[in-house]
Amino acid sequence: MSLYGTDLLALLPELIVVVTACVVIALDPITPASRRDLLAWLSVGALALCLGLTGWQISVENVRVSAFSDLVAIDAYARFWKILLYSVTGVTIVLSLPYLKAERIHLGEYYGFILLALSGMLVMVSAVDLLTIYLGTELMSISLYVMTGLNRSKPRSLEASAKYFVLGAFSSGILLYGISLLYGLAGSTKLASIAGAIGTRGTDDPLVLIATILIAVGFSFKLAAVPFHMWTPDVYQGAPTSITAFMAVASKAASFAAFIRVFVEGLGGLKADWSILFLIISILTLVLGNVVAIVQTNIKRMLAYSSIVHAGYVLVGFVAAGRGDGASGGTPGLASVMIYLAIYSFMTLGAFAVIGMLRKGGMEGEEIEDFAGLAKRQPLAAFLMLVFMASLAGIPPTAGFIAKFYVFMAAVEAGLAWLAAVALIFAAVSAYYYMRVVMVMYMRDPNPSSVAPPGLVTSPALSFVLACAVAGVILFGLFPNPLVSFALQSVLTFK
Amino acid sequence: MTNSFPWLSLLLVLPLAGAIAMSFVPESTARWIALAATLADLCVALPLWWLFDPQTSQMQFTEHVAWINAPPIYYSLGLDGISLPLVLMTVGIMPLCVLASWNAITTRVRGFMAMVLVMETAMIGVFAALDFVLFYVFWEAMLIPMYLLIGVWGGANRLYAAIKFFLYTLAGSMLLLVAIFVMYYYGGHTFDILALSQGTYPAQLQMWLFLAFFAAFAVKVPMFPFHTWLPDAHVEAPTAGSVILASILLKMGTYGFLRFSLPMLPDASRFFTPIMVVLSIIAIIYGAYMALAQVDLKKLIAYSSVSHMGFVTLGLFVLNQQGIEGAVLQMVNHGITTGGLFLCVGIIYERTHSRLIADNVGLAAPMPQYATFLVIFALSSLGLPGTNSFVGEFLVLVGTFSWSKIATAVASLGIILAATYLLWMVQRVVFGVPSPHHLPTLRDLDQREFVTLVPLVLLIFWIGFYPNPIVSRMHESVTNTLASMSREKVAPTAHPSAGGTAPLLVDSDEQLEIQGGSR
Amino acid sequence: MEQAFFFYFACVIAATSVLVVALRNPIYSTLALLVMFFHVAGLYVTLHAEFLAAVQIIVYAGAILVLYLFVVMLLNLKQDVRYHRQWPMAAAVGATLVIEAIILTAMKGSTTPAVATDAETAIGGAGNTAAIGDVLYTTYLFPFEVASLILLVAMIGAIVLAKKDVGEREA
Amino acid sequence: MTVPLSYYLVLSGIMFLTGVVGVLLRRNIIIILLSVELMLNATNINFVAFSQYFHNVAGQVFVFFTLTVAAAEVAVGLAIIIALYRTKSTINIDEFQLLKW
Amino acid sequence: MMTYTLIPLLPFAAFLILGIFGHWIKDKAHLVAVPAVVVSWLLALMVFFDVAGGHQTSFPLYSWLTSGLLDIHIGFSIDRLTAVMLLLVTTVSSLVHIYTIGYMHRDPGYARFFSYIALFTFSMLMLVMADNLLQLFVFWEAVGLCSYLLIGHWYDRPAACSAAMKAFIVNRIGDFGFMLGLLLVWYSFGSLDYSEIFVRAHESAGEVINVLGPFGGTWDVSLLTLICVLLFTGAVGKSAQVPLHVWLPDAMEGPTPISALIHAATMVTAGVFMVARLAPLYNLSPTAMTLVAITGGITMIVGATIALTQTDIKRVVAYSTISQLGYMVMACGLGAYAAGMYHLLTHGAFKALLFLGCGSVIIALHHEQDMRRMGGLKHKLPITYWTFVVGSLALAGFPLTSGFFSKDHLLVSAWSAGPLGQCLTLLGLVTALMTAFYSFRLVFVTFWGPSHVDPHHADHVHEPSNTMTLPLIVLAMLSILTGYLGIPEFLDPLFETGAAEATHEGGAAIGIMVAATCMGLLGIAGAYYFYVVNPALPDRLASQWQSLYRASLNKWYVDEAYDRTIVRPTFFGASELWKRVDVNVIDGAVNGVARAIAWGGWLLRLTQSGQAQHYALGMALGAVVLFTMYFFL
Repeated sequence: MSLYGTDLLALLPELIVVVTACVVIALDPITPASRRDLLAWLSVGALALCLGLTGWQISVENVRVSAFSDLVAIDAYARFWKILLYSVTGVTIVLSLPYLKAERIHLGEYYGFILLALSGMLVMVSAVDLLTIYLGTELMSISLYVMTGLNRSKPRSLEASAKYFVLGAFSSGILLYGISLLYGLAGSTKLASIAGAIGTRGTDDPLVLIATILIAVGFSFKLAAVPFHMWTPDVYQGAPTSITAFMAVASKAASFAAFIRVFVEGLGGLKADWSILFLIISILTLVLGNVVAIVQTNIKRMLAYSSIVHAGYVLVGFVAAGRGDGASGGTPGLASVMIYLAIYSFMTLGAFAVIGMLRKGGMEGEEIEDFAGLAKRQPLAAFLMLVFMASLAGIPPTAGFIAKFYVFMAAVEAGLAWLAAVALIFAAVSAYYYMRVVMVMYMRDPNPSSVAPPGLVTSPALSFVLACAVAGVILFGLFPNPLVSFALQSVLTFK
Repeated sequence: MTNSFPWLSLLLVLPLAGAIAMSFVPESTARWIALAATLADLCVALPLWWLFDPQTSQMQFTEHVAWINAPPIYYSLGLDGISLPLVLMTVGIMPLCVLASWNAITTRVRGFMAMVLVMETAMIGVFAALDFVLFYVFWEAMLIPMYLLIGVWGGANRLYAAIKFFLYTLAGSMLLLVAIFVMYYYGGHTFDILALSQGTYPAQLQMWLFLAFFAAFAVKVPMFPFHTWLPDAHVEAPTAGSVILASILLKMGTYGFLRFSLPMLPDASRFFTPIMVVLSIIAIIYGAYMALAQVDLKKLIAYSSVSHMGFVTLGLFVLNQQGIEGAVLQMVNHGITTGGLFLCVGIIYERTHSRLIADNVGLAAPMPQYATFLVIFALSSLGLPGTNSFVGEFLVLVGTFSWSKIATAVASLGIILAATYLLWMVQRVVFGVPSPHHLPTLRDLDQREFVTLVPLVLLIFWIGFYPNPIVSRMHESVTNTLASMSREKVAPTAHPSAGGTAPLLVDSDEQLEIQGGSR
Repeated sequence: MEQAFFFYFACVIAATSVLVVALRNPIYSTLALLVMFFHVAGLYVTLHAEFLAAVQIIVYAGAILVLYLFVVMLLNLKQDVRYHRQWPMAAAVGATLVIEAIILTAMKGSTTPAVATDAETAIGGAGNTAAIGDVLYTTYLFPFEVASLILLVAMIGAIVLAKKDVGEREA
Repeated sequence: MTVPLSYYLVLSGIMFLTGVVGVLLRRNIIIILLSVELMLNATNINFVAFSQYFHNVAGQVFVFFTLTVAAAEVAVGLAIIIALYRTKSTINIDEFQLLKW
Repeated sequence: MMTYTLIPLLPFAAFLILGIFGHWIKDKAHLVAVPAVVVSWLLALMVFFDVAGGHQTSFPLYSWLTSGLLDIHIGFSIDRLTAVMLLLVTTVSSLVHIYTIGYMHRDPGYARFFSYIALFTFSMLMLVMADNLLQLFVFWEAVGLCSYLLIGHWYDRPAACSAAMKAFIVNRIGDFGFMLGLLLVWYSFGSLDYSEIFVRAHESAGEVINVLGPFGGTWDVSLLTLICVLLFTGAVGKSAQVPLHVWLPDAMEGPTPISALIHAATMVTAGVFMVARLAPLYNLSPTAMTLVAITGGITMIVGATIALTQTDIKRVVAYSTISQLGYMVMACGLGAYAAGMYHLLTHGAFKALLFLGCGSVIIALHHEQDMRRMGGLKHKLPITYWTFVVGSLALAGFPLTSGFFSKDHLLVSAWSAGPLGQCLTLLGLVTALMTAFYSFRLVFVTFWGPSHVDPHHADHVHEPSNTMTLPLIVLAMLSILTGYLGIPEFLDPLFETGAAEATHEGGAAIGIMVAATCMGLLGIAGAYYFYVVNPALPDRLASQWQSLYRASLNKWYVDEAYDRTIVRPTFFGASELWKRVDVNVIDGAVNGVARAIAWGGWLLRLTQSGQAQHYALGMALGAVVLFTMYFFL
């Protein structure tokens, strides 16, 4: 075994990402500003390559490959998330390009950071050791802190960065403390060992409980679950829109991936405990997220609350996985979580893309009121937004409905029909604020006093990607079979 | 019976294709495209009337294609004697909606027509779906188009009305979704409506499911305490929107009760019958009484819809053949009659730009044809014998009578009230002297408007004088529904976690006896 | 003897931590932290983690803390006028946590960690530098690389954030 | 070993809580970061103590990585602080309230 | 069969043609309508002789509605009762059609008017030919609709519109009972066909229903009584019996021809017809019969007392109609169906005559209807005058007129129906006195004495065109002739089970005949004294008996009472309930939920203070809560 040759081969896509990141960073100083697009395309190309590689891995032999002394495991579960992450990162880069130019923060490092954050996420989704999970999380977070503050000329961007950083450090401290206790419990940070230790020691140990709660708190912060969500609106609002999209989508997906891995693979023995814990958190999340989202006037902030709410729905699926004692043993719940996040990613990305495209007198149009009359000015953009909003609200035949469908189906199977009912009632509440955007776009006339709005900030590639996103949102709504079977197949990892 | 030709898919696809075509055509041809699409749909649907075999209770024109593998969901369509009239009514009303919007809609015509066409697809889908999830998808797919129809092309207070409509109906149907899932797990892991109708569910569970169904369907109908979205939505919607809303959308609630609540949850249905009947009667009387107080034409008709739909729910929940057939017929009737009334209001609104009764007086002199139509629709609405509504109401009352005489008596009072508010409306709008201020704008119907109204009038009298063809197509299906309601009571161990037995169940009360077989 | 050391280090660590939080002058806080770092290093030594003790002093005290001091000086920060207004709440939360931790421990019995050791990382006797070095480049090669990426991000990030002319580069 | 493991846990618990309270209490971002360092050090003590207890080097390795991460965080954090200070001439975090509600 | 079908179908065809093409036909409308109705009349005549020859038939046309056990056809049943009704309807209708040509000349709604009366004729024919209750009900309502449309013919007159609506709604109230009765019939007998009902009714004669059952009480009522009473409610509405008589006088706002056709001769008699049609049913329920008889009796006297003082020429006749309908209903209630029908037919003739005569006067005076502004017209309108006198004599029961025979027959039959019948007969005699009085009051005030006609028109007053006088003459002849046709004898076989068919037991019969004749003559003499000999007397008496006079003039304040107790509270309650309950409570609750959620949003959003440390505190608090939760698990 010459220096982990097989391990490296298993991690080839990740390596490509990292290498591309380094190349981009290295090339940045010697690339003239006018040619900086090339860096973006280079990154997109690398991502496409990774996507292809991972897809190939899946098609050839979708089995678990443990690498680097069992610190990471490339399995079907990880590959699902990787596919998702590669795609959303690619989309993010495409939608960033015109946006960054318009905001005059088109830096080559930007792509480097995105790729490095992505590599952190990739580590997270395939890590089976708390150490690697922690490091992946930190890699992702630190990149995001920086990217949040990238638009330094705007005080909001920096303020968001500072808040994100302070609270992020705080939460990772909490997470780490929990990890240290788990280590003290099992003598190892490997999830498998922890599961074993919990199996032998029972669940009554105070250390176990404290550790579980601390880890839950640390992850809940990343997932933006109430009451650990409060950074989300501020950061989402302050960060450059493309980064907000990236955070709302990729970081959430990766965090959920790691989160599920930790709680199912590592703390699976504590199902009964943590399912109640997350049950409460999910209800809180749904209630607070929806209710507060109603009164938002800034669309990014509104989408931040929306992302909180969607985390709540995903948690419902997760709780269902924890509660599912039937023959299926929680797999429907986990599969539903994966389906949900995949769909959520594309609809949210789409919504942010439209926001990023919208300018108001050269500035970003962020207030919901800025959308007034969009249907008249930019019918296509308005229609796209309509589709994304409908999907976020979970109205068939969009994919958002399919997402909710599986989550609540899993909840009902797990005997949580009442939870599904509560959650769905709040889904009706959520329709209010999504539909308000539609209302403003379609039913209000543009404010006559405002500056004549310039055209949309877009590019052919972005148009293409958006078209794909809309098509995806509708097609997955109509024909969810591929996604569903992919998720079901991936979740078999936990059987 | 399977039919090789995919009639129903064609019905669904045609309007949708029209809607998609809207994005490629100029604004000016949008109307023609929409008209062509709806008329083509009508042409496709009409043969079904004759192809339909009234001798069987089986679903006809069925299509069954796998849609989602896990859980098994099928693209499953079919019609029986209950859904056939509703589908035909839908495709019949839609061209009229397009025609009614011909001049009324001047902005974003393409969008408008596209929304109308999408609505058509969704509504046909609701009536034709044989898979619960498919049904739900169609059911919900209507929300956004309707929301836009009200919100974009509606009246002054349209934003409020649109969002109210949207949220109200959405909140109700969310609970339905949960119920669908529960049905899935208890009903043998299937979403097939026919299979679920044969399933057995623990009594306690049935109660909960019934309530969840009720939340969705009662809002849509709308039944008594959930009706307040209707006046707002009706008043603010454009004419075509009001017509679609009143004629077709409201029927989906009652259709839901009939297709799902009754056959799937027979015990709960029987248990809740008294409550449902009382609510229906309240709706009949209350809606009519409220209509009496209205000064806005559309609001008046909206409240009258509440009242008329009360008859439909009343007929459904007396659980006998006459009641249910009357209810189905009354659904169709209400679609025709109230659709006509809304079209009339739309026509006058185009002229005077007011829906207030006080602004539209004395139309008989300047607009005799219009007045004639309005009076005919009003008479139909008040259930004059010889018009369609009488037949429906009569059947419902016949059905109700064997359930409770007092209920029938009280419900009949609604007919008196209906005469009062409608004739009072006619007296104010049609009779009297028009205000000279409006006189120049009050020209009589043009050909397009005439063509819009005539089919409805013909239907009114056809059903009024010869209802048997339409009613006889329902017999088998209704009998079948009732038969499935009387199937074996449930084994309490249908599901591991279903501990509840049936203490809440009423014993087979004399009044609840199912008619049709043994009297 | 070990216990005496422990109590000494523990007391100083606890006291200096409180001082870090309590002192209003940032420089004093930083210096208190410095003292704490040294004592933590001492504690490590008693735990036979000499390598870490060294790293603690070199990295934490030598690099990180100096960086802090540098920034404090650079920004010429004055004494904090007051604590955050939410201090009563914060205190209450802290107190609750303490009480809960105590009750939890007392109620559910003391902790006896399982002795389950991974073969790869087991070390005989004391944690010595060689052993750590060995596992770092074999077993923990992957995290090591990830850590390097973290440092890379931090480096570039710090530059991007702190350099002055970011906006102008485009022009 | 004569010092019971639980002593270390208590010590680290105290440190950790002090750090938490510090985060909640102090307005100066730098001090908040120092408090976070307290929390991290508490963690490290845990790790090292457990590592010693298990005779297992994994804990020490973890501490090593924690230190690395802490250094990286500090670098980024201080950069943010400097950038903040440039725009607002203060680093009291409660004075940054552009983003709220 | 074709013949039978054609009788109603011809007017219907006329209606369709006029309804659809009326816009183009306009002034030629009578060319369509009149032939249709006249042919219809001829056919009816054929049928009459056919039936008189002993032919009876009953056949279904088509199956209207089936549902479960419910099976209803549209079908015809032709027997003697039907035959005479057919004859009455087509005859009067034909004459009125002809009369209308002149009366509605130059009216903008000429074609519309014809189409409506054609529709009415059709509906009325279908009603009388019905072989089942539902068909009866359908056309029962249809004639009501025609009445509504025709009363409101002059839709620009608010009074006409209100009257139309009132007529319809009051009728609806009656029909409410009819409908329930009909449902009860179906529920109890399983069929709505007359023949079936009669058979089943005998079988279920003893059944009782606990009316108060649903409310926990006990009040057993015979099933048949309940059915009969409910069905009779419909008749009360349609035949303008107390207390639902209020619509008929107001209906006089419509054009006079339809007052003659609908509100005197045909439609209002539908109630009487219905009771007669269902005689086998009513015969089984003495209680219901008593109720019917008493209702008729009360109506009879109430109508007459009001008619005494009215000043509107048509209203006098209208109240007289109510009163005469009371006679018929009373007769039916006493089991004297043939007598009732007899009076129905004669009344149809002379009352149509009176109305048409009124119409002539009104047309001549340019739509003046107030008697006090008439007078002295007998020379200017000789034909009208003489025909009117004939009609009035018949109404007053003057010997040898048709009214004399029918009223006498009716009273004699009533007398023989037991104690109740005898009481009512006495009442009938009093009414006969008043009838004679007011009918000749009308004659004298209108045609005799000095002229009070508006001087503008006084010179132009002249006899109307031939199309109007011809029907008057024909009807005048009929008013006399119908008395000699032997109608009771013709109808008797139909009601062979009639409890108290007149047996003309010697003395009583002659006594009543004498008494009735005396009453009639006394009334005429009184009217002559009051309005010709001593014209100041009525005013003096009026001021002397002011309260009585006022009450009569104001129709016993029934309208006012309804207005105060029912109409106004209903409308007021509706708007109050709408504002208070629907808008405030129900919608308020809906909006309240929405507002509460939004308010909660505003409140909760305050936690998002923008201060990072508040957020950190939130996290810490969350952790505390989670820890605490674990204590309790």
